[in-house]
Amino acid sequence: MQEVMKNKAKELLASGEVRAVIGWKKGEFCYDITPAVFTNAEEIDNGFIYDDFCGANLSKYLIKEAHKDGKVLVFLKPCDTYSFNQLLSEHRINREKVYVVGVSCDGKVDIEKIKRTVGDGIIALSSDGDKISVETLYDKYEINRADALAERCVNCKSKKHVAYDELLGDEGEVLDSKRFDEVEMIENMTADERFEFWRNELSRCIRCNACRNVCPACSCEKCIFDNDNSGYVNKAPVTSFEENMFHIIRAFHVAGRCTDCGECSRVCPQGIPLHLLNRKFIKDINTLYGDYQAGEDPEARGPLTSYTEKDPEPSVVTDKE
Amino acid sequence: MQRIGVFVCHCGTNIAGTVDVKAVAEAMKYENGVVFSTDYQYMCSEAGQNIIKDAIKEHKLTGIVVCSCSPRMHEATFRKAAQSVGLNPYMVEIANIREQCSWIHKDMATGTEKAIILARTAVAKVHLNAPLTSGETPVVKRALVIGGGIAGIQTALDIADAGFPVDIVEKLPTIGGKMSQIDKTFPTLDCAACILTPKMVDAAQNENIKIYSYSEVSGVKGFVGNFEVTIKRKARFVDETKCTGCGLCTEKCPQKRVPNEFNLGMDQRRAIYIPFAQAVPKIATIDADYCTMLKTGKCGVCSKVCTAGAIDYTQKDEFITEKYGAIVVATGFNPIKLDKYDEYAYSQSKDVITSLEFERLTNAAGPTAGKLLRPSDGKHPHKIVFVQCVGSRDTRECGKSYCSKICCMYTAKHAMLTREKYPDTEVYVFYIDVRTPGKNFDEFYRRAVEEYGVHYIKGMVGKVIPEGDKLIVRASDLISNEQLTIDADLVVLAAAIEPDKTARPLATMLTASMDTNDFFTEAHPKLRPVESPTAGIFLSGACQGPKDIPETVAQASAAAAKVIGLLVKDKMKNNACVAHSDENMCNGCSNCAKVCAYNAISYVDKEFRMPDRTTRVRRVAVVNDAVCQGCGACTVTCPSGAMDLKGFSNKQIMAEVDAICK
Amino acid sequence: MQVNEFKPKIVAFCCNWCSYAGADLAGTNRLNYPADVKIIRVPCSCRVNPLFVLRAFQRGADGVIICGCHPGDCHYTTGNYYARRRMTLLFSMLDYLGIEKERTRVEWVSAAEGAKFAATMNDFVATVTKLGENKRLEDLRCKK
Amino acid sequence: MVKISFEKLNSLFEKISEKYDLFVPTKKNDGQSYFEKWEQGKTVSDDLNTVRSAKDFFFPQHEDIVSFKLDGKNIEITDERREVRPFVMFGVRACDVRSFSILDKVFLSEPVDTFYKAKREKGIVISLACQKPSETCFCTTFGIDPTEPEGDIRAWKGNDCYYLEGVTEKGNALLSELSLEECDRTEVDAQIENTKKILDRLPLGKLDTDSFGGDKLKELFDSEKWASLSESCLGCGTCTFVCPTCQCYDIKDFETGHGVKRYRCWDSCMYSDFTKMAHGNPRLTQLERFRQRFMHKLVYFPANNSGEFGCVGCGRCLNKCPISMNIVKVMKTLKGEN
Repeated sequence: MQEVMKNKAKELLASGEVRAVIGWKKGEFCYDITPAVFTNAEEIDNGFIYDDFCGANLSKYLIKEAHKDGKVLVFLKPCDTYSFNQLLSEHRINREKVYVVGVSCDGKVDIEKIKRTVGDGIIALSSDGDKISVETLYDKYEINRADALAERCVNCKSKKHVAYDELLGDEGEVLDSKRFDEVEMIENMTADERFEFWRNELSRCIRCNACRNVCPACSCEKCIFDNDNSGYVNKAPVTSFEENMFHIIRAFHVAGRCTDCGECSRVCPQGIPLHLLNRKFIKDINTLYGDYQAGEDPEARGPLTSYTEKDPEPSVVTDKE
Repeated sequence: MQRIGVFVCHCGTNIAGTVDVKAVAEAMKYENGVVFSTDYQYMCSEAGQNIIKDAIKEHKLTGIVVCSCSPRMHEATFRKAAQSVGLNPYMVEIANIREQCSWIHKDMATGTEKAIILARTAVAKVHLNAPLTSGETPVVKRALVIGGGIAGIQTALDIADAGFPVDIVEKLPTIGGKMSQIDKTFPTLDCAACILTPKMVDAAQNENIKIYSYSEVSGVKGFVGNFEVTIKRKARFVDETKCTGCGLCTEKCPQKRVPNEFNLGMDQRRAIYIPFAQAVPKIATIDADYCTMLKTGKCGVCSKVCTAGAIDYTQKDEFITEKYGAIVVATGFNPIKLDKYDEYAYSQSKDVITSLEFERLTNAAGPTAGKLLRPSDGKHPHKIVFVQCVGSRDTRECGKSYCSKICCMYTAKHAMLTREKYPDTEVYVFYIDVRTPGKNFDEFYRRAVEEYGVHYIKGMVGKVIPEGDKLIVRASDLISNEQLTIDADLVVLAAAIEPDKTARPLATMLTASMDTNDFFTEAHPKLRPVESPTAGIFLSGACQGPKDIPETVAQASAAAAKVIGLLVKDKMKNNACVAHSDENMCNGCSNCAKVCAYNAISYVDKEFRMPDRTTRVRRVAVVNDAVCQGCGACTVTCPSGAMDLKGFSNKQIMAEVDAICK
Repeated sequence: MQVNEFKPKIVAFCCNWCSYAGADLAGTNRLNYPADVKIIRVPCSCRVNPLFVLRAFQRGADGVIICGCHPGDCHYTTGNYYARRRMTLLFSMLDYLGIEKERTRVEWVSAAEGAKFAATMNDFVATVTKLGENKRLEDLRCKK
Repeated sequence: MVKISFEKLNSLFEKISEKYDLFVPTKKNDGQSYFEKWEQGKTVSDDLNTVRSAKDFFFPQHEDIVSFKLDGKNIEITDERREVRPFVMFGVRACDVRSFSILDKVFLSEPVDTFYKAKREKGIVISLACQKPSETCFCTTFGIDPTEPEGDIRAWKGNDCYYLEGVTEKGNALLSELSLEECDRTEVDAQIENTKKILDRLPLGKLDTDSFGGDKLKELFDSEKWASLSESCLGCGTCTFVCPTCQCYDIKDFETGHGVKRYRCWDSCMYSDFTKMAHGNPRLTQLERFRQRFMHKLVYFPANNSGEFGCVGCGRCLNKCPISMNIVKVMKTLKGEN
């Protein structure tokens, strides 16, 4: 796959069809992959990679790149294409400036999960079908690939690309995922338990803004949390409440627009399951206003910019037992 | 930093009875920014207003808070007072310490404590107030009426009478609409043509009215007071300026087998035609689908017989653009298609007809010259069954869930007229209910039953089966609870009415909202029934909902009154508390436009200087002050906070929240 | 009689056309409801940003109620439909985070429903009083 | 050298807690370790390091400085400085211990940061030698010996006991209070030798720092490579917030509704409002802000501190950067290795 992608990238660069290629670049180790913009064949030969650790969603980089002259090639995994469509629907990307190459994905691996099993000191890693062999400074391990998959990939919602100019690899299907199970579990707790659960999670927040900055839906020209005039600017986690405020507002701002790409939880240095906030909104929207998947159709009208006269009243929440 | 004055009103004892007004005025002296605070018996009185005016001048106040009755009562009064001494009226805030404080609390301590909080909340807000000015836009003093039925004609006549030029765009070759096809009108039974055609002539002769017949609206730009409309004048292959309407061509045209839509296809006309004798404008039109000359280039009879030389086979569609201050939609209705109603055998038997077809059969200018004859064999029917609610109040997919409103009455009319003209004919009417809410309506219906012996049967017809030259009608009588079978000669279906098919694309062009049935929505169902939520768009007639003629005419005149009210203004004063988008923060995501009920938001591509000194073109929202009504829906949908509402800004509301929770 | 009876802080957002007028009517008819309720006038319920609700709780409000025209009667035709969706989702999220859902409410009050306005406020204040102080969403820095 | 058996560790901690607040690295339910106040039942995590660095003890992310209150037309000003109870941090790794001396150079040189100083004086650091360094460790690049860490007291974890050795006066004083069993260094020496072998195998253990330092300002600042290095930077603050040596802060006012609380909080050079002043922001692009972070650690800091780099090689940024961009990649790229 990686070779096919490299050839495609080089071919389009050589023909002048695209000016640059947004892809993934290999790092110091076997897992620390960085999104990168490649502009020539040499860069691609030396650094381009597509493997188990290319989890980063590249769609958001298009906001910046598609403003430059010329066309840019971007490789998008199925879930990334939803973000891409959502950005299109919000006019954040100029479609004509982008050449989307869809690449198939069989789930990405979470290095944290591997480290939790094998400990520190990973120096080599290879994936072979269902197994991953890991060599550390101290020992050798073999683990099931399934056990190392990122949470969002375990609960993958779709292996189908909803946007592309060209597809490499096989097209998949929209999956029947169990992504709302955990939300339901929290819903079934008592209010006190829920409060405790979230306080425990959110109090770890260090307000690094990684969740916001990686989020394709959080693409505001000026975020209200950075805007001294907004009344909501706050630079540090001050009291635990301030944090709740940040995360509730952020979740609300992306409600109906979040495609559930899971980047927020992936990048959180403190391991806060932020996707559970977004998924709550998605679940509620599906239940109250009918199934809606952001990014599925760039022409669709989002659930918070539409209504029906027969929408349920807020009392479905406030008066429920 | 604002210099704020606070004025606490006693309102006699209305406020002072349960609020210690002196204590409120004293407490306000210590609020940040307050440089003057006082109380007075009646702030709204001339003396009270003078206290305010003097204080503004003396203390150079930049904002004032009046603690008094509801702003719904005297906000305007105090704004005017402030303005008279040069303070922007939007620098005035009211703390409602009467309706929302003194009148609901009995205890002085409670009332005073709350009044202080309400006052400081208003002070907190006024700190963030900014002077606002209402923008003004000039109004183009010309109106457009889309649709030339009775609604459009009436609206146009009323507007023209007030002295404003008005254009009517009618998609058919003549104005007149549905009413021109109707024989008599209920409940007075006067002849429709006798009351409609003079109005058509009036419209044609009125120097303020210009009729674009055989034309359609193809594009709308602009906003209230300043619409720019493109009108497509379809080629009729006859020079309107030359044709005298003599009708010779329509007699000589060799193509005789064209279904006559005016008579609902029950007879034929020529390829060149004038829809009916009283058509306005009385100008011939060539039907390009049937004209041999246009299709094959061989014929040219009409051109030869036309002494005026009006025939022009080379005519092309023409587009003209005109500016208007207001647009009235009067696109009317149509009966629904009945091809999905197999149970009534409409498609199988020629003798199952719609009520509108029945109108033509009884009209002297109709295909039977007014004699009621069966379409199949031209025989006189002796047993007629009328079926009500065909497609109306029908929640199935092929039907309409609403009541079409007019069918009960016209069916009563048909039944009555039939019995009067042909007393030997038995008439049955099947109904769910008979709805007669209108002046003299119920009396009319009762006459049909009592004086004319029409058989009204509560119940629905289950099936109509053509058998020989009879139509076997199977129905149930819900009152006697028995099954009926009637061997009718003619079955008349009261088909539901629906908005004209052109309404939906037109609504899109006008950005006027519609309901799920494609009826135009009014700005307020009770209080603004003839206006669309989109400013400058008005609704006339059945395009807004099913209506009979008197109602249509009433609404048409009401719409005209609204249009006149708009056109008499040289300039329109816009709402000052409008939304405003900060282009530096705007993402151009379009969410604000999606929730705007008034289509006040558009987008422009604008070049911005980026931090790295390059430039970038970004799409940003622009609010049209003339159209924005200031509801604030957009401000909440905007994630970046770029969209804010003047007079009710995010910061102002937050300051109020903070002051209350302090 | 208890000396330090808990007095909740209640913020009520009322739309200018229906609910604010309804509140005025309650006043005109001298219908009593607790002074704990303070009204903020907004043009339409759709002007109420969920952020304002959070702001109120941050600053120590114990309950927040949003009042608007009845669905279908919005002065701006569709505003309250959007407000309804926004607030439903916000309240559901607060509930999910373990915040007492009884502290939030949306109520449709027309200009003619002075009695309903007063009754609603009486009921809401009683509910919030029973819950006691809002501790889960307040910002300690804002405490006096 | 003294030792304390694992069984007796609890009672030792109890004893320390009588006079001091004791902080130990503890595993939380997210599977990561954090310094937490010790209380009965809390155990010392075996993780190599905590997610957040130990700088939090002296330089917390958020700290109230002063508050203003309006009373009528008067303003009341209150110093919000809190009395600090003496505290002990157990299990600080060599890298983090070194970070304290780097922070000292910033906060204890004139003008002295009294908030920092108060805490620094009250804190006793018990460091813990590393035995199983990670592939992301490169402290040895900066001359740090993780087998024999600095600190007031240094500790090694043996098979059945901790070995402790006083380093500073403060440390020796505490040790003498605790009256622990004397012992020899046999196990410790063996452990050090073993760990050193592992250190030799670390992939990043010997990064070349010759191309960096105060004298390399011009060529590094103007390097064309910053553009591609910073290209995918998200501009979040993760690297700076997990970094033990990042010391930039911002001073902010919070309006409480009835007054103002002035506090300081960590800032990040990655943020668009970093060092924003009345005229605007001197570093307008992410490239400039990104460059600032690495120039600071590799050029400006050594320029002002006799060649000492502003990085201790703890590897936190390598683990936590959302896009896996980090100081190692920057150093290698600037040198032309990547």
